[in-house]
Amino acid sequence: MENSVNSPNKEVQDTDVHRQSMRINRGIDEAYALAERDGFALLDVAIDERKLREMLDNDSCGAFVSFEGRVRNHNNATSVERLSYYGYEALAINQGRQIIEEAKQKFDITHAVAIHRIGALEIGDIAVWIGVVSAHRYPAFDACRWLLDTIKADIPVWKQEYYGDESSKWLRNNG
Amino acid sequence: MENSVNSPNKEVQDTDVHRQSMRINRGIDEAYALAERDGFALLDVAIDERKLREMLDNDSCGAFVSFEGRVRNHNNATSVERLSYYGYEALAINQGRQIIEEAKQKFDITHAVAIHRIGALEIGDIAVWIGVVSAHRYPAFDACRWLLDTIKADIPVWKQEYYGDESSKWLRNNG
Amino acid sequence: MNVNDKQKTITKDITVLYFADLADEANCHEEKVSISQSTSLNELYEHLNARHHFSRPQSELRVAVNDYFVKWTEIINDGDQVVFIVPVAGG
Amino acid sequence: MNVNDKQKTITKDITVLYFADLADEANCHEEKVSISQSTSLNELYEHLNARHHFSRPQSELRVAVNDYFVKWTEIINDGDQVVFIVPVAGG
Repeated sequence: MENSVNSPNKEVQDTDVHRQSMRINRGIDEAYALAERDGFALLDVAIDERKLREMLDNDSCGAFVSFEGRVRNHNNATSVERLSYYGYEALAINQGRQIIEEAKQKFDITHAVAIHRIGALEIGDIAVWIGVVSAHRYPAFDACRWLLDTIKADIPVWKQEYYGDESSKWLRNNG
Repeated sequence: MENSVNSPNKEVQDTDVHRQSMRINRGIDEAYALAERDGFALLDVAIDERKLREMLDNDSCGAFVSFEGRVRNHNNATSVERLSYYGYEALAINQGRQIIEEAKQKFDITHAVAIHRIGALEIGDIAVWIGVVSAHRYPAFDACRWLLDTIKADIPVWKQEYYGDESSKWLRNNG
Repeated sequence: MNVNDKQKTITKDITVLYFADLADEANCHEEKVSISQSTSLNELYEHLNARHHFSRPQSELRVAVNDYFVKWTEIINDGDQVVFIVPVAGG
Repeated sequence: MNVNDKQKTITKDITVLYFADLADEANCHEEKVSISQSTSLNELYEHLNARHHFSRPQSELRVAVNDYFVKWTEIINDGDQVVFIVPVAGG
């Protein structure tokens, strides 16, 4: 992927053509309301895990499994300073709704909620949050893992890593 | 398991012989310090999830998977009012420490913490909390699930369900 | 029949959005494109590829119309919003 | 050699803790037991079973000595704390 390494100058230009993909078109409250209704939303500010957990409170559920994808300080051997996520919000919302529905059909779960954050993230920030509740434990694990894999494969979000010298690189998912 | 159903009168007596198994012998802070040091502790008050998450903050980790076992309002078709967990704390601590060590050897994870609560729990309360962090996502899922299965199989904690008529029953794990 | 009506009968006006690598290569996020009635999604990509010299062949891409993934055989309608989707990398 | 010394040479004083079903059946959480030098863990369980009429055979139990799981073949020492563990049910 040599040709995907951008020079510092190129980055300024990139920021411009990607600016609209770093923000969501709805308000924060609207995004959470969407997550509550459809089980999926994009967000362009820090993810409030407590709000999402509240959506999953259910007295009939004995199992709650959650996944948080956090920005790592390295990718393979390279030190990472920060990361930007870019999203195609309208498609992501439509696709996310379908993925949550499919998870509920495939697995014996009660409910699932997932949020992907876009914009500039720092090391340790949560990029993606997935929570699943079910009566018994295995379906919650299976569904959470499947949701993560499917979100990584099908939700139109892309990321660029920035390094110490302000160079950057488009990333491919490598787990 | 007909013979494990206790009459209301029997329950009063039970409470007596089990009283020492419903409390931990150390203070709450001590229990959290133990969880931080060894990765495992018993607790006899509500589990503070935030304290446990803080133990797992690590900039090199891209994946955080957690499991919460919550008290359900039913078991199979029977409505449950509340649940009591009884623990053999000293053995649980020793066994828990070994299980966390084994998880770190078996899976490519950075750290794991688990807490089991004992005492009287209400519907919705968290009975067990497990959190795992790793650089990549699959080992965190695998380790969290393995830890749950192993805790359920090997940690000396027992539970009794109470029903509307104050009768109770010792439970076997059924997932 | 005025000139505008005549135009409508022979072309479709669509919007194309670009994300990630494609936005860098097209050097824009969005462009308006007029295509002939019979243009397929494959042909649209080849047309835009000739203009922007994308680094990816169509075989590596998916395509979305009006905010849903569609097959490459989907018919383009006037006013559609078309997006070519390079492999995603969220999570 | 006084009476106490003589006692020590022929018996071991241990503590047995009971949890769950076994505590119900023994109707106590803890008891002190004196056993002969040669008593094995199996024999200890059979001895206590004769007294308390436990509903579980030894084959369903595990055993812990001094807060660690041990094999049934482990030797009991004077002052040990022994616990028979019925199938656990946490989580």
